[in-house]
Amino acid sequence: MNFILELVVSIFLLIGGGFILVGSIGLMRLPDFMMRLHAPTKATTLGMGGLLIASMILFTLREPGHISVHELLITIFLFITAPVSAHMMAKTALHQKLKMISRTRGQELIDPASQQLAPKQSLEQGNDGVSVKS
Amino acid sequence: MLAKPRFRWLPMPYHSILLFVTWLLLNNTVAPGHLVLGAFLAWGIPMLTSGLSHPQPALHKPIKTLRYALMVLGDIVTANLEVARQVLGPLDQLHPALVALPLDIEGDLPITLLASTVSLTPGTVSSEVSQCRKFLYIHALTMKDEAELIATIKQRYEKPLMEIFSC
Amino acid sequence: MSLFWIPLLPALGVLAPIFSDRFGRTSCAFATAAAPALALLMLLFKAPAVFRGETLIASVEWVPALGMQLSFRLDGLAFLFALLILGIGLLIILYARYYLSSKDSMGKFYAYLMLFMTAMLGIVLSNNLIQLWMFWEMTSISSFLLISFWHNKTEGRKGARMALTVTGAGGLALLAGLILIGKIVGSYDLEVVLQNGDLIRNSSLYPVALGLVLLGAFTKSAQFPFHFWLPHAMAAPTPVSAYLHSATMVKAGIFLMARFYPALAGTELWVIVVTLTGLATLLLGAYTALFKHDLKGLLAYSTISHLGLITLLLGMGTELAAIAGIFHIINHATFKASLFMAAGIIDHETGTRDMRRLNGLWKFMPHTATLAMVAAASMAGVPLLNGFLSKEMFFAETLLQHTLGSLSWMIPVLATLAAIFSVAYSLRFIHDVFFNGEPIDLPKTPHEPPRYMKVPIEILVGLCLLVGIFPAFIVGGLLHSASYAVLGGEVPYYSLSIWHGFNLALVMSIVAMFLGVVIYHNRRKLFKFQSQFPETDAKLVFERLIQCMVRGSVRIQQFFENGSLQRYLFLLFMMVAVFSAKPMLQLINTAGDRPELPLNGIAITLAVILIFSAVATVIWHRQRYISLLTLSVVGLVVSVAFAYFSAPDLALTQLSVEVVTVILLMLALFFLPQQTPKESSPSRVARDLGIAALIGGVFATLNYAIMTRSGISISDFFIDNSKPGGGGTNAVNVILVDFRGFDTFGEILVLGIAALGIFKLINRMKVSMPSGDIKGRNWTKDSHPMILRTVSQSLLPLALLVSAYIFLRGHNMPGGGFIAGLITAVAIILQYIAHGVDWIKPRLKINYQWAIAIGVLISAVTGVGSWLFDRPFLTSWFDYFHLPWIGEFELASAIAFDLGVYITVVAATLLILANLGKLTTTHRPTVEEKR
Amino acid sequence: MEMLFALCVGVLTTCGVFMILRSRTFPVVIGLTLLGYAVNLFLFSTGRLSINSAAIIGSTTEYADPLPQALVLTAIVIGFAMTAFVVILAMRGRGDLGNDHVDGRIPEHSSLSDKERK
Amino acid sequence: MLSFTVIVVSIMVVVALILNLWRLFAGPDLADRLLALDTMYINSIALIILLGIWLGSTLYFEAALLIAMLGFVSTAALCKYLLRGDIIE
Amino acid sequence: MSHLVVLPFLLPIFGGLLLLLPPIQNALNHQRIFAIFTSILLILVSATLLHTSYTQGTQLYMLGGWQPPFGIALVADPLASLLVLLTAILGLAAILFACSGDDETGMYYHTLILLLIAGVNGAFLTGDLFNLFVCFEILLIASYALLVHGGGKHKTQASLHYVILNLVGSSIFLIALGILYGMLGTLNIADMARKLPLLTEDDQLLVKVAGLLLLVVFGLKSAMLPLHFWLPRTYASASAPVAAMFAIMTKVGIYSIFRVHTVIFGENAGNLAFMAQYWLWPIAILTLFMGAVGALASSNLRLLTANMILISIGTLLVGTAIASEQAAGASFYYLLHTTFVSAAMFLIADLISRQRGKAEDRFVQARQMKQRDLLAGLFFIAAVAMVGMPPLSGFIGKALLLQSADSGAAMLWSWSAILLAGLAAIIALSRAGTTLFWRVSSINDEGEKVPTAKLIAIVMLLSCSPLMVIFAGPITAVTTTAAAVLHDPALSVDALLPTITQQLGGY
Ligand code: NA
Ligand code: NA
Repeated sequence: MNFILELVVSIFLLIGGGFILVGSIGLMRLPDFMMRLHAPTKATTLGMGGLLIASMILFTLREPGHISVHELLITIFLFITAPVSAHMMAKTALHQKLKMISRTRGQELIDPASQQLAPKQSLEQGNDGVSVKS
Repeated sequence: MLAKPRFRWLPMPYHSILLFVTWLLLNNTVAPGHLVLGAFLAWGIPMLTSGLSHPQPALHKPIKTLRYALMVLGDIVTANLEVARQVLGPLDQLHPALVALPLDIEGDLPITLLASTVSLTPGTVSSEVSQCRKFLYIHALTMKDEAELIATIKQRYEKPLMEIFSC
Repeated sequence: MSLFWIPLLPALGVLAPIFSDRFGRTSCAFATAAAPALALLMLLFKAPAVFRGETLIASVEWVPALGMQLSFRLDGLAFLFALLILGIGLLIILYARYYLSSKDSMGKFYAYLMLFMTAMLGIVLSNNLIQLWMFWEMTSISSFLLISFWHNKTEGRKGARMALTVTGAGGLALLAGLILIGKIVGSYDLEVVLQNGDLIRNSSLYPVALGLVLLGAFTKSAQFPFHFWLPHAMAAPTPVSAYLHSATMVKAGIFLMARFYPALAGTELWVIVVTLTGLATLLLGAYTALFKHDLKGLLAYSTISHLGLITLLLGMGTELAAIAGIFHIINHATFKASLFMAAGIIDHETGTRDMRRLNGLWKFMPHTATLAMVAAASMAGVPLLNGFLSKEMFFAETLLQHTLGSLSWMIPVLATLAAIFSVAYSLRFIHDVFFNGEPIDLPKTPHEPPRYMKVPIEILVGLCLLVGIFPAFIVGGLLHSASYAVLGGEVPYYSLSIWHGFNLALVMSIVAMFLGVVIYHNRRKLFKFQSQFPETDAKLVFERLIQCMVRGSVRIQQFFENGSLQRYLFLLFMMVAVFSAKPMLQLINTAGDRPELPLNGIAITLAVILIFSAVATVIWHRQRYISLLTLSVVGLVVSVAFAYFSAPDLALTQLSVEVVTVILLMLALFFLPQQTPKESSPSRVARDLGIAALIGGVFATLNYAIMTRSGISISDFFIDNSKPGGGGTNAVNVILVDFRGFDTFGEILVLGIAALGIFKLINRMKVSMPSGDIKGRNWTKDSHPMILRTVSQSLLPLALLVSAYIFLRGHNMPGGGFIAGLITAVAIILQYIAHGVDWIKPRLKINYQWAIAIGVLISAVTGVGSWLFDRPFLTSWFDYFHLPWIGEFELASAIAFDLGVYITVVAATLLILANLGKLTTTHRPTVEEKR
Repeated sequence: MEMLFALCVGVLTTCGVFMILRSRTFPVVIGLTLLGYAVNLFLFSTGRLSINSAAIIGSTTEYADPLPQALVLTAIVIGFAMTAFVVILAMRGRGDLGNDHVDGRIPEHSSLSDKERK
Repeated sequence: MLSFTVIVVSIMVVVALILNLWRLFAGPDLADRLLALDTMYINSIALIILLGIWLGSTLYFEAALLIAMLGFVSTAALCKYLLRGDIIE
Repeated sequence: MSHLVVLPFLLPIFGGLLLLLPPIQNALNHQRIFAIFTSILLILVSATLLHTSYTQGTQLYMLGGWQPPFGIALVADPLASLLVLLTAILGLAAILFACSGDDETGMYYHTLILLLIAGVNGAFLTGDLFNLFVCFEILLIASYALLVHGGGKHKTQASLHYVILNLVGSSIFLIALGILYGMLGTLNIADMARKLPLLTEDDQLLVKVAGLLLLVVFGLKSAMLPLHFWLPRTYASASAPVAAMFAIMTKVGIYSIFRVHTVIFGENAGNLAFMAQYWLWPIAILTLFMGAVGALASSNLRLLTANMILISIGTLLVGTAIASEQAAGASFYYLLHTTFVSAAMFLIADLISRQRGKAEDRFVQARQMKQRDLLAGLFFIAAVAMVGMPPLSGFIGKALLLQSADSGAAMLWSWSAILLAGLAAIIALSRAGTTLFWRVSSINDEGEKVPTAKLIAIVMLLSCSPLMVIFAGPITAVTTTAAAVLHDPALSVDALLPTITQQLGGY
């Protein structure tokens, strides 16, 4: 029982730690800001989820009769805020017209996006897309 | 469509429930004392803050909401495995793109939820909402086909959200 | 006790002229004269006792800590001086009644005069050294007022300031001297001091004490080289000169020497210093007087000369010389006062005091001329006048002394020389003014002054004659009792008669007369000889000296206080470095005996992050936004460190404060330049790094030394009593709200005041805003991004719930009112960030100012509540209750206290941030238009 | 561990003092904040370092000294109030004096002028 | 086993922190530094949770929760500054 | 149980806070009346406290009911009570003076003054070193806010220096506190005094660092050299009633030096006994010198007054340097005197400025003041008192202090420095007075007449000087007792730590 508990907790911990590390590696490795943004936003957030689940399991099962679910709150909180933070930073990057690597497609959208306008030339394409869908 | 305070003394019922649950989560307990205290706070805090909130479309399908949440959770896990592979793998195989996603969904909360979902799931980060609220600009870490991406998002996330908020 | 009334009456008399001024000049004069007249009468009633050799003393306790009694003493010397002060003072009052013009404020003049009279009486009647000094300095102050009475004249202002500076300086020296004497003797009581002359003279401090006392005396009595202020004090109205420079102010110095004669005189030091000073002054005054064209200037130098003469006499150290000195005090007072008054009449009637223009006045004012000539003759030492008698005694004493050893013969020779000049200038005073041809374009046509203006002169000249002819009868008793007091015992035999036979002294007199006339006759050659020397105006020299001092001061000050904060801070840090490094150099064991915690890689890495971030903050401090980010990392690591080292409360607090601070700094950054220019030179950077590293090194060493030492602490008490005594298991929180709740109360007060102060600062702030960011990009138009808005809104209730949670558990678990307050505040700030001030304002109608007051008041009232139970402020109360179904719960007054903390924190933070935000809202459109 | 802690305090102090000696208000404020961290850590450490001994009665057997923690808490709050004031004062200074030099005027020998001034 | 895992995971987190710090210093843009800081906030939550697991204590939960909340506000404000200059308007 | 001791702290806080709330907050007149009422009440309370502590001995008040050294104790000995009374009187004057207009030029004037008083009183009364820090911060933050009252470039600029310097000072204070707590394990001043001798010689060196750092902190507050630079500009740019109130601020520093360096590092401190003396002597002399230089260099009356404060600080530092009971008593008397007089002088300078047009209080020729005789009279009295000339209070203070120097070196240094600074003061003030009042270019009737409230405030402060002479006996009796209590370990240490069996833990 104790071993299994420890094992489960350890697995979750390792998953969490791994994703956290991946997030930071991405942050370091990826070539432009918009790409770097992906790594921490997703990987780190998930990694945190892993850690928190580990903590939850550990503290709940360690002592009988004691439950520890409050870690859930941090998880929920992170899942609510992380995309918003990412959105704000992406918005900033667009506004500041940060350089994206040259092979990035759709760079012509930077201008309308940073001014919060509709994508002029791609408007027709977009309509096409909708019509295709319907 | 906008939710009006249905009960004067319980201005934000969903919030209240959420707060009540949160209180119990925070305290790791369902002891009677905390039930009372939690109920009190879940009632009192919305009373104080209701003035500070924009009216938002009401949730119409709680069950669907839950199902949506679980689906997103699953996508997050798979998305992350994908991202991990991409981050650790050779970078020159990544083909980032900026995409304008045309929106059918309306309302601040639904759009926000969609944007958040997009940010948390496969290789995309929502970057900007156009002023007319008709387009969501998305940055993709790597994209094969723009139309496919747009279609996936609209199909997988926008549609259920529209159902949830019945708009 | 009636002794008190003698100085007290003139003191009360200060008020008389102020109130009687409006009833006319004569009434004012009479009202003013009443008090001194009464005092004089009372003094005269004491005469028999004094003449019997008694010393009358009256005293009351005043400042025991200073050994200072209010104590008056009347002996012969005091009697003599009091008589002169009051008697001549009354005459001056009468004289001034006619002298002052209707433009002058008579009330003010008389009030100052009375003040001065009080001070003088105080000096001569004091029986306590400190009290004596008190009155001494009062004469400086009141004479300042009198000399500068005509303050619209530059002369008057500068003369008065010079007199004040010189006599004031002397006064300070005197104070030191008197305290020194008091320390030697162990008492400031004059009686005791005078009885312990030998003790003082044998003390090792005697030379210092003597020097300081003499410094006081010499400056006051215008002795060389401090004589220069006196001629410039002549800018005063003539009654003032007549009073101050004949009988009072300048005689105070003489009085001092006479007063301390039994205690200080008789040593070789005394003899040499006093004698030589007197001699120099005597000669210098006499010589210079001859060349003064100003009538009062001549009298001023003559006064200096006569003061030198008296000083010389007191210095010679023989008893008879001292008696001669006292006799000359009387005589000089009478003839000099009358001469000044005569000069005043001449000035008054002719409009000038320049002897080159004043000629042949005999024809215009024969009566005044007669009086002046008699007085001048007395000054010259003409027989049958009082000046002759004391001068004869002076000559006789110069012949008897052996002050200068084998050079003692020089004194009678020089004395005769001085007498020659004294005859010459007296002659000039008579001849040049009243005869010597016709006056040269006088501003007014001279005539005799009003009748009563001459009465004071008549009285004084009468005295000159009477004393000159019947010395023993008129002043015998007075002189004897005064001498008795000065000599502090038996008075040797001396003869007060006109004729002592044909002796060497008489020869000296005759020689002086003769040569005086000769010199005056040949004055033009002498004037010509003198004119080749550049005349140094003491006033100019003095002014230049003062200017020099001021300019030097300005330079010194500007050198040190260049208005540079960096310099001030550097000095502050230098001081810290020196103070803390010096003892550390002596410390033997850096590390103590306490075992250290083992290191681990994670801690090292965190420390590395902290250090790198701190250093990066410094390196990138010119790019302010980046430094803000690195600073945040430092704060984050510090918080983690607090958590790591078992201080969860601190971690929570540090975190929340950190975020609010960063928000605040960002708000500020918007209005400040976003980059710092490079200003420091490399050497400055090196210097600053040096001092910074020194302090850092010392603090680190200190820190290490303390941490590794095992020590004692009162902390166990808090652990033991936290639960039973404070009702909470979180000892930190119990300390905050209970054991040391007073600190916390003060802390929220600080926060509240800071918020009020900041609001005050913001209230009138003019700000300039950048229209674009650091790279010149315009700001986005999307002021409140929709997604942020939507999410923040949902987070608010959640955050409030969390802060309620933190608040409620604080007493037992990490948390508490402060942290809860900051969480609430941050949550609301987020709303401000997301929605903007304009949106929040109508929706959140809280008067933060009131909320701050209420918050602090809640805490205070909770504290005061314990008074109801007869317990001290902030005594806490708690108890456990049981409710069915809910179970046991605790209620504590600390919760109410903490609620006050919570409210204050929320309100203060929001008052600051929300108002800072508002600052731009109104201006913003104009900035946008500019783009 | 103590040595490492002291090293951090020393570095923070050094950085803080150096920044306080700069000529513009913002770096000075940053310096004051850094010095504040150093001081708080210093004050905190006078209760000696210990791990897993938070002063929550009943949570462990050994308790860290709660008193310095309470003192640091007070010091943090006061420091925050003071920092807030000085920050706003710096803004006010820029508004009133036209530059952000701590002396309110840019010394003449400085080759760089306040470019941001409007 | 658990304690060993905790140490390993802690090292992973600390390495992540170092990488973040590198990005914070290297930039190149302000947004990169900001992203690095935001990630450091999250990573320090992880560190504190690990500390709690390591010590078997739940006393550090609030600190983690607070970092999550406050880190978000801080990031939002820092973004707002880059976007608008004025964070409260 | 009597709560008298805590009242001088609480009363102004309640008063100040109620001023922020309706109904008082609504009208300025209500605020004024309430503020005046509060400060009069404060004077009564303080006087009662002084009487109690003088007749019945030191009053100990254990806040929260916790015994010292565990809880915070307020210690109302005669010295603290005397200074509390001084503060109350000064506060009334500052409030009264401002009632005719100065309180309208910015917000919260009366509240801030009252809270400043609370901080000052707290600093005087507390027996706990950390609480002293907190009280310092209260009075400092209130002073920051007051300093900018009225607005204007100069105030902002002076505030920047003042605030930054003091923030650094606060940091140093905390470091010193940390060392003291780390080595002695207590925060109570009396307890520190008791535990210091128990340390080894080596450990005492660390405490010595703390003591010297505290000297820096207190020196910064009291403006001793070379930490005085903030003072002239700060005082000269503050609005008049604020500057007057600030006259007490430097005294808090001096008081703290006396409190800490007499009680903790006093006779019983072994190797550390009076260790600050070594530094205090040169500092005191240099402070006097710079004060004198500053006085001579001053170009306006406010600056001159500020420099006169510097001289008075130097004089008081001489008192601390002599470090004897007698010197302490003398210093306390002088402290009272100089506070009243310099405060009055700041107020007078303001009146003068308002009647001299553009020349304000600068030493240049200008038009004649509308009420020259009145102002000249007030100035004259203040000046005489300030330079320490009889018959006003300065001379007694100075004489007491000179008298207390007991060794030859002490006499030489203290006397020459104090007396020469006095001479410089005479020169400077006589120049100032003659220029301001007598060098008149034109006579016109412009300028406002002195409002009655301002006059009352000044007369109240000025009359303290002659009263201190007339009642010099009883007042010196109090100051002597205050010094005796401070210097008596039985009274200043043992009596404050009642019957505790100390169970001391260790690390
Ligand atoms: Na002539
Ligand atoms: Na704003």
